Amino acid sequence: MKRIEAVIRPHKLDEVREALMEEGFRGMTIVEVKGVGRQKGHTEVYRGSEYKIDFLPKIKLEIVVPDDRLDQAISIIVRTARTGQVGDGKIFVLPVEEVIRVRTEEVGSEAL
Amino acid sequence: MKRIEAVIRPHKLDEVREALMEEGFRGMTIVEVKGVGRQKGHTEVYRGSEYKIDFLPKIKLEIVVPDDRLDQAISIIVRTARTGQVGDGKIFVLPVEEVIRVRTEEVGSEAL
Amino acid sequence: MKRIEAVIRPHKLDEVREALMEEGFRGMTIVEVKGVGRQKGHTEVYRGSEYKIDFLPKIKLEIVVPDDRLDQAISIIVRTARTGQVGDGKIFVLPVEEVIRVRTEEVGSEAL
Amino acid sequence: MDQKVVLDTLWVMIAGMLVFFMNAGFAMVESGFGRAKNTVNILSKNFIVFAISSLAFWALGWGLMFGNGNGFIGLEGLWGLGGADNSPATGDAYQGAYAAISWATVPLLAKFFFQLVFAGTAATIVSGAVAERIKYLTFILFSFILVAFLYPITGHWIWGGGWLAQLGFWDFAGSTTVHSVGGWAALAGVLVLGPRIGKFKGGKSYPIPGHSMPLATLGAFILWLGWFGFNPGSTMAADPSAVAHIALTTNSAAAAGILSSTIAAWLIIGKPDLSMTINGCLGGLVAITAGCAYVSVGSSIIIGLIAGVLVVFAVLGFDRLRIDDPVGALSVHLVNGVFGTLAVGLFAQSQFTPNTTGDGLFFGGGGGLLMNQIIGVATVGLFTFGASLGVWFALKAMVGIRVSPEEELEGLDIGEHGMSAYPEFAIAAEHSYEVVESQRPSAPKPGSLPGSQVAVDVEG
Amino acid sequence: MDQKVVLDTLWVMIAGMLVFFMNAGFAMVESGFGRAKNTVNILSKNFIVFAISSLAFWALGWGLMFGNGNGFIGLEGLWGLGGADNSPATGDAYQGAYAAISWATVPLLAKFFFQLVFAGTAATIVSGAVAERIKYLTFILFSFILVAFLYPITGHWIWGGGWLAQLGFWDFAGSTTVHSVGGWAALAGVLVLGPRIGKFKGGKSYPIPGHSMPLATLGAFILWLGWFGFNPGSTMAADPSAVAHIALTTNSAAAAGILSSTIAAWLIIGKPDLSMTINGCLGGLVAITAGCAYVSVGSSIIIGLIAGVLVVFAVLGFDRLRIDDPVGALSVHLVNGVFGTLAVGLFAQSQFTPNTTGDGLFFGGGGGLLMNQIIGVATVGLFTFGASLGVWFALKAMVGIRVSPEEELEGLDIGEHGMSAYPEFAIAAEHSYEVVESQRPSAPKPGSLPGSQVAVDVEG
Amino acid sequence: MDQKVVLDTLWVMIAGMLVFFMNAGFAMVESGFGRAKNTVNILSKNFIVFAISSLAFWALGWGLMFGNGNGFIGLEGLWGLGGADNSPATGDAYQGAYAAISWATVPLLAKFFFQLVFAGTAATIVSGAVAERIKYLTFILFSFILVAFLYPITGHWIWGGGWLAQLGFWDFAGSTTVHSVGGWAALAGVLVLGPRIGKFKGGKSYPIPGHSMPLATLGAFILWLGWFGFNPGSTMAADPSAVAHIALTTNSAAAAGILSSTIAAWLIIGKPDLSMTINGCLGGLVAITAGCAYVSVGSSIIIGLIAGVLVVFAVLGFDRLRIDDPVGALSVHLVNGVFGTLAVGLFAQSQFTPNTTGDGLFFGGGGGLLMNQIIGVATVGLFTFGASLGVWFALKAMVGIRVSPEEELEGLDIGEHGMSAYPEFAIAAEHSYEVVESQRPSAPKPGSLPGSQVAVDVEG
Ligand SMILES: Nc1ncnc2c1ncn2[C@@H]1O[C@H](COP(=O)(O)OP(=O)(O)O)[C@@H](O)[C@H]1O
Ligand SMILES: Nc1ncnc2c1ncn2[C@@H]1O[C@H](COP(=O)(O)OP(=O)(O)O)[C@@H](O)[C@H]1O
Ligand SMILES: Nc1ncnc2c1ncn2[C@@H]1O[C@H](COP(=O)(O)OP(=O)(O)O)[C@@H](O)[C@H]1O
Repeated sequence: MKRIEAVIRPHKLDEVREALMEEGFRGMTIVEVKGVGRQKGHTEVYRGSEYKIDFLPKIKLEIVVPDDRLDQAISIIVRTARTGQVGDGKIFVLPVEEVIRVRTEEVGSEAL
Repeated sequence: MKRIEAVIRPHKLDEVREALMEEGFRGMTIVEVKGVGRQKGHTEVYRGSEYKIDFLPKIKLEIVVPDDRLDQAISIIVRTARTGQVGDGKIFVLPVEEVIRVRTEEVGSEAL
Repeated sequence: MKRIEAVIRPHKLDEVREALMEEGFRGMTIVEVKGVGRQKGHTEVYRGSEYKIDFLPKIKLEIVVPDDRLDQAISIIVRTARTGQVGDGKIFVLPVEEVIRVRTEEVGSEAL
Repeated sequence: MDQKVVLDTLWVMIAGMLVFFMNAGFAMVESGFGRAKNTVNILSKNFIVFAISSLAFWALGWGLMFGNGNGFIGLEGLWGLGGADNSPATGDAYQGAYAAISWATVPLLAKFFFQLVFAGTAATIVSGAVAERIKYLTFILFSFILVAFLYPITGHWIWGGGWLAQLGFWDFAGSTTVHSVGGWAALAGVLVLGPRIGKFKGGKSYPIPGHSMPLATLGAFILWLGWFGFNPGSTMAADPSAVAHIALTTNSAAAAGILSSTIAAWLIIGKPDLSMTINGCLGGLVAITAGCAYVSVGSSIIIGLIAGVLVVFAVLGFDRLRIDDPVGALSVHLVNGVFGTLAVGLFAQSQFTPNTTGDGLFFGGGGGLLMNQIIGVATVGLFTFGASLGVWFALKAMVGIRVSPEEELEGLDIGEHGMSAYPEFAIAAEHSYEVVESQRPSAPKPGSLPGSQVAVDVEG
Repeated sequence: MDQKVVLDTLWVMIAGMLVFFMNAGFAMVESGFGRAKNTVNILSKNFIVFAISSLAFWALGWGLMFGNGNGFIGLEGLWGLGGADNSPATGDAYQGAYAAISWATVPLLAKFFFQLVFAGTAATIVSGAVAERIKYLTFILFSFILVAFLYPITGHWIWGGGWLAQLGFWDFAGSTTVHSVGGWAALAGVLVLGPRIGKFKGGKSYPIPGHSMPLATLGAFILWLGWFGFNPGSTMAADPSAVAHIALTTNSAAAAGILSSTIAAWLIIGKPDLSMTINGCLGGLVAITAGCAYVSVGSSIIIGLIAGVLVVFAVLGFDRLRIDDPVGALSVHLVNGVFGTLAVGLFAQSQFTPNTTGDGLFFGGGGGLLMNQIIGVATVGLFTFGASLGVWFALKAMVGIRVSPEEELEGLDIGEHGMSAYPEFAIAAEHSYEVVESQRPSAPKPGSLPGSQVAVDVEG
Repeated sequence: MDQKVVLDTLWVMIAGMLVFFMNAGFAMVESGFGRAKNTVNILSKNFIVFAISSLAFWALGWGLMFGNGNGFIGLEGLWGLGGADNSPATGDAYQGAYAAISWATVPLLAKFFFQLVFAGTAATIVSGAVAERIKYLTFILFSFILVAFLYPITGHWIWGGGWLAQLGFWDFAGSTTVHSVGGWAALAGVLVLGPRIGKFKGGKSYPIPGHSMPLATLGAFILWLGWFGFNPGSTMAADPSAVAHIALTTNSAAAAGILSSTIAAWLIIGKPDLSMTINGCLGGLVAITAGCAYVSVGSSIIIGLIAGVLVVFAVLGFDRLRIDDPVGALSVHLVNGVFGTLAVGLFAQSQFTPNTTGDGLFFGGGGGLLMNQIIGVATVGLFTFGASLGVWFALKAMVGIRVSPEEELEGLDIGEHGMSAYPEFAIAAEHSYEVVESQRPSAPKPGSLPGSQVAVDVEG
C-alpha cells in the first residue's frame, strides 16, 4: 500500500475530494498546513510597517491506497487540483507497511 | 524503526496517551486533522439552508517506535481508541530510516 | 528522495527556514503540532483548580530532499533549531517513492 | 432657562447617544454574520460610515431635509447648518429656516445631533447587505450621497413638512423614513453587485455561515438598547407617559419578534437558529418603529409576532430569489420597515397620541389611514430604489463597485486593507460541506432575476 | 406637567435601560466562561430569556407582585397589567390596583418597565449555572415559570407590601429579591441536572476553562455599568443626593470586591486569576445591592472586601461539594445575595435613608434589624429553592431536563441549534491535561450530595 | 429641592456613567491591539485599574486635587473625602474644603463620582503603552501612585484653582489634565521598560499585529460613546445649549479624525489601515477635549482633521524613534492631548463660553492665550514626565518592572496569571514573515535613544 500526500490549494479541496469519492476512494484525512515554495507570499501592513507573509495556507490531503490504485488516485488529484499557476502544490508518495482498522482490527486493503 | 500514525477520535486522546505513557512510550506528536470515511458527518443549518459537514475532526497521533515495540504500541492504541462505532479510525505503519535528537545529535533508538 | 520531518520549537522556525533557504532549499511545508516528551508541560489555573498541559506546541517542518542533500539539510536544521534545552525536538527521515508537481506533472527531483 | 427646554434637551441628547451607539451594534452584527476573511472590511465600513454621515448631513443633508422649501425639498439654510434659527423657541415664536422641526423645544444643535444619528442609521443599514464583495471606496461614496441627498429628500416629504406629512402619512420614528429607505438603497446595491461567489451554484443555495455568533449577539443587544433611544427619543421631548409607553411597545415588539421567529425557525427549519432569532428581534423593532407611539402594548405584541415570522420567510424568500444579503438586512429593515409602516394603518389608536393618526382599520378608523401609509411606502420606495439604482450604476461605471474575484476569494481584508482581523488564530479552510436538498421547491433558475444577471461566477 | 414626574420618569427610564443592558453583560460573561462548543446555546438562552421575561411579567408576574392583595400574593389587576391605576398620582391621591408601588411618582408603564428589567435579571442568573447541559426548551419553560410565578411571589413579600415588608425586612435594590432568588432557583436546577460530563472524575475536580476571557471581561464591564441603573435607579426618583450616594457605594463595593478577590486568589491559588477577579467584582456589586442606600461609603468598601473573599471561597467550596456551576453564578448571586442582605442588618445607618432601616448592629441599633434580615433570607430561600426544585423535577418528568451525553460531548450548539458559534476557527481538542493534586484536602466522595446522585456519568 | 440641582445631578451622574464605560472601551482596544498570548494580562490590567483608581482617588487624590490649599496642591479635606462640604450650595453660599469645585450645583458625591471617572481614565491610558511586558504588580502600584498623587497635583493646578487656572490656562474637559498626563506617564514607563522583544531587530522595525480587530473596533465605539459623557458632561450642569454644542464639536472632531487618518494612511502606507482609522478617531476626540466648549463646529472639524493626520505621523515617528507603544496610546493621548490644548489658543472664540478663554490667535485674540496654553502644556508635561520617570525607576528597583524574557516570549497570560485567554482556539505560530524594506529612511541606530538603552534584547 502507498500513502499519497498531496499539498494543494485550500479552495481546490472540494473538487479533489468529490472527484476522489466519485471514483470510489472513500476515506481520506486532511491537515491544514502552511507552505513555502516558488509561489510568492502576500504583503500585509500594520500601523505603517509592511511585512511579507512567506508561508501560504495549503491543505495536505493524505490518502492511503492499494498499490494498484495509486496511479488512478494520483491522476485524479493532478487533474482536479491544477490551476496552472505557480503554487498548485506537490504530490508525495510514501510506502506504507501496514494498515489496521481500529474498530475491527482488519488489516491491509481490507482496512481501508 | 517504524512510525505509527493513528487517526483517532479526539475525545479518546487522553486515554490513548495515558496508556502509552504507562507502558513506557514517553514521546509522541499529535496533529489536529479532519477525516472523511464511512462515518457520516453531521448536518448544520444556517439561516434556513441545511448543509452537511463531511470532514469530521480527528486527532492524528504520530509515534516513532523501535521495531520490537511496534506490536505492543499498536495493540495499546487499538485497545484504548476503540468504541466499536464506525469512525474509530485507522492505524498506518510507515518505515522510518533515521531519527536524530536535535539537542544531542543522538541517532536511532537512542534518540527516541 | 527522502522526507525530513523535524519537530522543532515554534520560535525557532524563522531561523531554520532562513538557513534552509539560504542554502538553496526552496520549498517546505509546516504543520502546527503538539508534542509530549521529556520536556515538562506548564501548569495553568482556572477558578482555583490547577492543571498541567502535557502537550506543548511544536512546529513540524516537512521537507522532501534528493538523497544527496539529505545530510546537508539535517545538519542545517540541527544547527539552527538547537537551544540545548530539553524539548529541542527530533528529526525523522522517511523514504519517499515519488514526487509529482501538480502544475507540470514533472516527477522526481525535478518536481522539488 | 425654561425647565422644559432643559429636560427636553437632556432627553434628546441622551437618546441620541443611545442611537449613536447602534453603530457599534451594526458593526458587531454584520461582522459576526460575515466571514473572518472580510471582517476588517466590514468593521471599517461600519466605523467610517458614521463619520461620513456626520459630515454629509452637516454639509447638506440637514438643510435639504428640514430647510423651509416646497413639498419635495428643503431650500433654505442648506449648507453647513447655516440657516437662521432661534431655537429653542417654538410655535409662533420660532423664526428661522427650519420651521418643520420648530415644534421641538431644544436648541438647534440638539435637533441636529438627534437627526444626524438617524441619518447615520439609514446609511449603515446598507453596509450589511452589500458586505463581502463591495469596494471600500465605492461604499464610502454611496454613503455620502445617500446621507447628503437621498435620505434627506424623502425625509423632507415625511418629517420635513413635505407632501407626505401634509397627506397624513405617519411614521413616528422611522420605519419608512430610516429603515425602509436604508433597505431600498441596499436592495439596489445588492442587485447591481450580484451574489457573493459561491453563494448560488448549480441551482442550489450554499449557506455561508457567519464567523462569530458572540459578536452578532452582542450587536443585537446593543441595537435593542439603542432602540430605546430611537423610538422613545423620537418624542424629542421629555414627556413621561409617551416615553414610557413607547419604551414598552418597543420592548414588547422585540420580545414578540424573538419568540415568533424562534418558533417559526424551529418549525420550518427544524432548529431554533440563533441568527433567525436575532433577525426576528431586529425585525420586531423595525416594525414597531413607525407605530410605537400610536398603538397599544397589546398591538405591539401582535406586530412583533408578525414581524418575527415575516423575517424568517423573507430570509428564505430572498434566498430563493437568489438575492444575496449576508446579514438579512433586507428582511429586517426593508420588509419590516414596510410592514411596520402599514401596521400603523391597521393598529393605530387615536387615544395614544391624540391629533395625529386617528384610528386605524382594526380600530374602527376605516381604510383612509392605511391608504395614506400605502402611498407613502410606495412613493418613498420607488424614489429611493430608483435613485439608488442610478447612483450604484454610476459608481460602477466611474470607480467600479465590486472587488476582483481573486480578491473576493482571498478576502477583502487583505485586498482592501492589507491586514487580517485575526492574524494569530488558525482559520479553518472554507467549503468542504455538501448542501442538503431540502423539501422546499428548488430555487428559480439562474438568470431569472436582475441580481443574478450581474452575478460574477468564477467557479463556472 | 409636574416637573417631578418628568424628572423621576426620565431617571427611571434611563436607569431601566442600563439594567436592560445587563442582559448583554450576562450573555458575554456566561458565554466567555463556557466552552466554544456550547456558545450558541448560551447566547440563545441569554437572548431569549429577556423576551420570555417580558411576556411573562406582563401577562401575570407584575400583577402577582404589585397587585393589591394579602401579605403573600397580589390579587388585583393580575392579568396583562390590566388593573385600574391613576399613576403618577401618589400617596392619598393614588387610586388603583397597585398601591404598593404608588409611592413612585412615575407613570404605570415606567414602573412596569423598571420592574421588568429586574425580573429579567433574576431569570438570567439561572442560565449561567445550568449552562452546557440543559435542554434549550426546558430552560425557556423554567424561565417563564420563574418570572410569571416564583419571582413575583417573594417579590410581593418584599417590594409588594407583603409580610416581609411589614416585618421590617429591607432590601433596597434586590440582593435577596432579585439575586438570591435567581441563585436559589439556579441551585435547584444545578442539583437536579448534576455536573457536566468530565467535571468530576475519580474524586478529582477537572477545570473546564472558559473559552474567551475578552467576552467575559467585556460582560463584567457591562454588568458594572448596568448596576449604576440597578442600584441608583431603585430610588425610582431623581433624588440627587440619594442617586449620588448609591452610585458611590455601588462603585466602591465593586472596586473593593475586585481587589480582595484578586488578592485572595493570588494568595490561595498562587495567581491573580482573572475569572476570580471578575466574580469578585460582581460579588461586591451583588452584596451592596441590598444596602446601597443604607450604608456609608466606608461600609460599602468593607462589604465589597468581604464579598470578594467570599466569592473565592465559595467557588472553591462548591467545587469541593461537587456542585458544578460553570460561571460562578451561585458564588456571586446566591452567596453574596445572602451576605449582602444580612450586611444591611450590620452596617445600616439610619442617617442615609431616614425612616427605613434604622441603625444596624455595628452602629448601635441592636440585633433586631439583623434578625429581620435573617428571617427574610431564610424564608425567601426556602420558598424559592423548594418551589424551584419542584418545577425542575416536573419539567424533568415532562420534557426532560438534560441533553443526551452524546450531545453534551459534541456540544449543545450542534445538538440544540444545528450551528456552530465559530465555524471558521480551528478549535483545539479538549482534554489532554492532567489535574494537579493540590494541597487542599481531597473532595468528598461521589454520591454524598444530591447533585452527584443525579449526575450523568458517561465515562464510568 | 431646587430643580437645577436635580437636573444638574442627573446629567452629571449619567455622563459619569458613560465615562466609566470608557474603561470597557480601553480594555477592548488594548486587548484587540495586543497579542492573544497577553490578552488575559491586558484585560486584567484594564479591569483592576479602575478599582485601584476608585480607592486611590477616594483615599487621597480628590483631596489633593480639589481641597483648598495653595496654587500647587490641595491641603484641606485630604483623606477619604472627609472635608466639610455643604454642596450643592454654590457661590457665596458654599462653605467647605473643596471651594475650587463649588461652582457645580450638585452634591459632593456626584462631583466625586464624575471626577473619579476622569482620574480612572488617566490611569488606564498608561496600560496600553506598557502592555505585553510590564509586571502586573508593578502596573498596579504605579496606577495607585498616579491617581493618588501625580494626577491630582497637576489637576489641582488646572481644575483645582491652582496657578495654571489663575494664569488663564484653559482645558475644558482634559486634553492636558487627563490625556496628556496619562500620555506623559506612559511615555516614561515605555522608556524605562524598553521595547518588546522582537519589535526592533537589526535596524528594522517588526510589526506585531493586534490579535483581534473586532475587539479593537468595538472598543473604539465604546470610547466614542463615552466621550459624549466626557466632554458634554464636563459642563457639570444641564445647560442645553452647551451640552448640544459640545456634543457636536466632539462628534465632528471624531468624524474628521477618522477621515483624515484614513486618507493619510491610504496615501502614505498604501492601504486604509483600520488600526490607523481607530487611532485617528480617538486622536480627534482627544484633541477636541480641551476646546470642545470654546470652538465652533467648523473649527472642531479642522482640529479633528489635523489630529487624524498627526496620529498617523506620530505612530510612524515613534516607530522610527524605536519607542514601542503597542496600541498607539502616545500618539493618541500624548501628541493629541498637547495639540488639542494648544488648539484652544488658536481656535477659541469667546462667544461660545463667555468669560473664559476669550478669542484665540486665529480669531483676533492675539497670542496671549496660546502662550498660556504653551506654559500649561510644558509645565504639566515636565512635572508628570519627571515624576513618573522617578516612580517607574523606583518601582523597577524595588519590585522589578519587566517580566523575564522567557515569560514575555511565552506570553504574560501564563506567566502572570496562569491561564489562557482562548484555551480552545488554535493559535498560529508567530513570526514567519519578512519585513519589507520601505521607502522611508532607515531607523536610527540602536542605543541612540533612552528607550533602547534599557531595552532587553534576548535575541542578540
Ligand atoms: N521540498 C519540499 N518539501 C515539502 N514541501 C514542499 C517542497 N517544495 C514545495 N513544497 C510544498 O508545495 C507547495 C507548492 O510549491 P511551490 O513551489 O510554491 O509551487 P509549485 O507547486 O507550483 O511547484 C509549497 O507551498 C509547499 O507547501
Ligand atoms: N484511505 C484512507 N487514507 C487516509 N485516511 C483514511 C482513509 N480511510 C479512512 N481514513 C481516516 O480514518 C477515519 C475513520 O474512517 P471511517 O471510514 O470513518 O471509520 P472506520 O475507522 O470505522 O473505518 C477517517 O475519518 C479518516 O480520517
Ligand atoms: N517517539 C516519538 N515519536 C514522535 N514524536 C516524538 C517522539 N518523541 C518525542 N517526540 C516529539 O519531539 C518533541 C521533543 O521531545 P522531548 O523528549 O520533549 O525533548 P528532546 O527533543 O530534547 O528529546 C516532543 O514534544 C514530541 O513532539
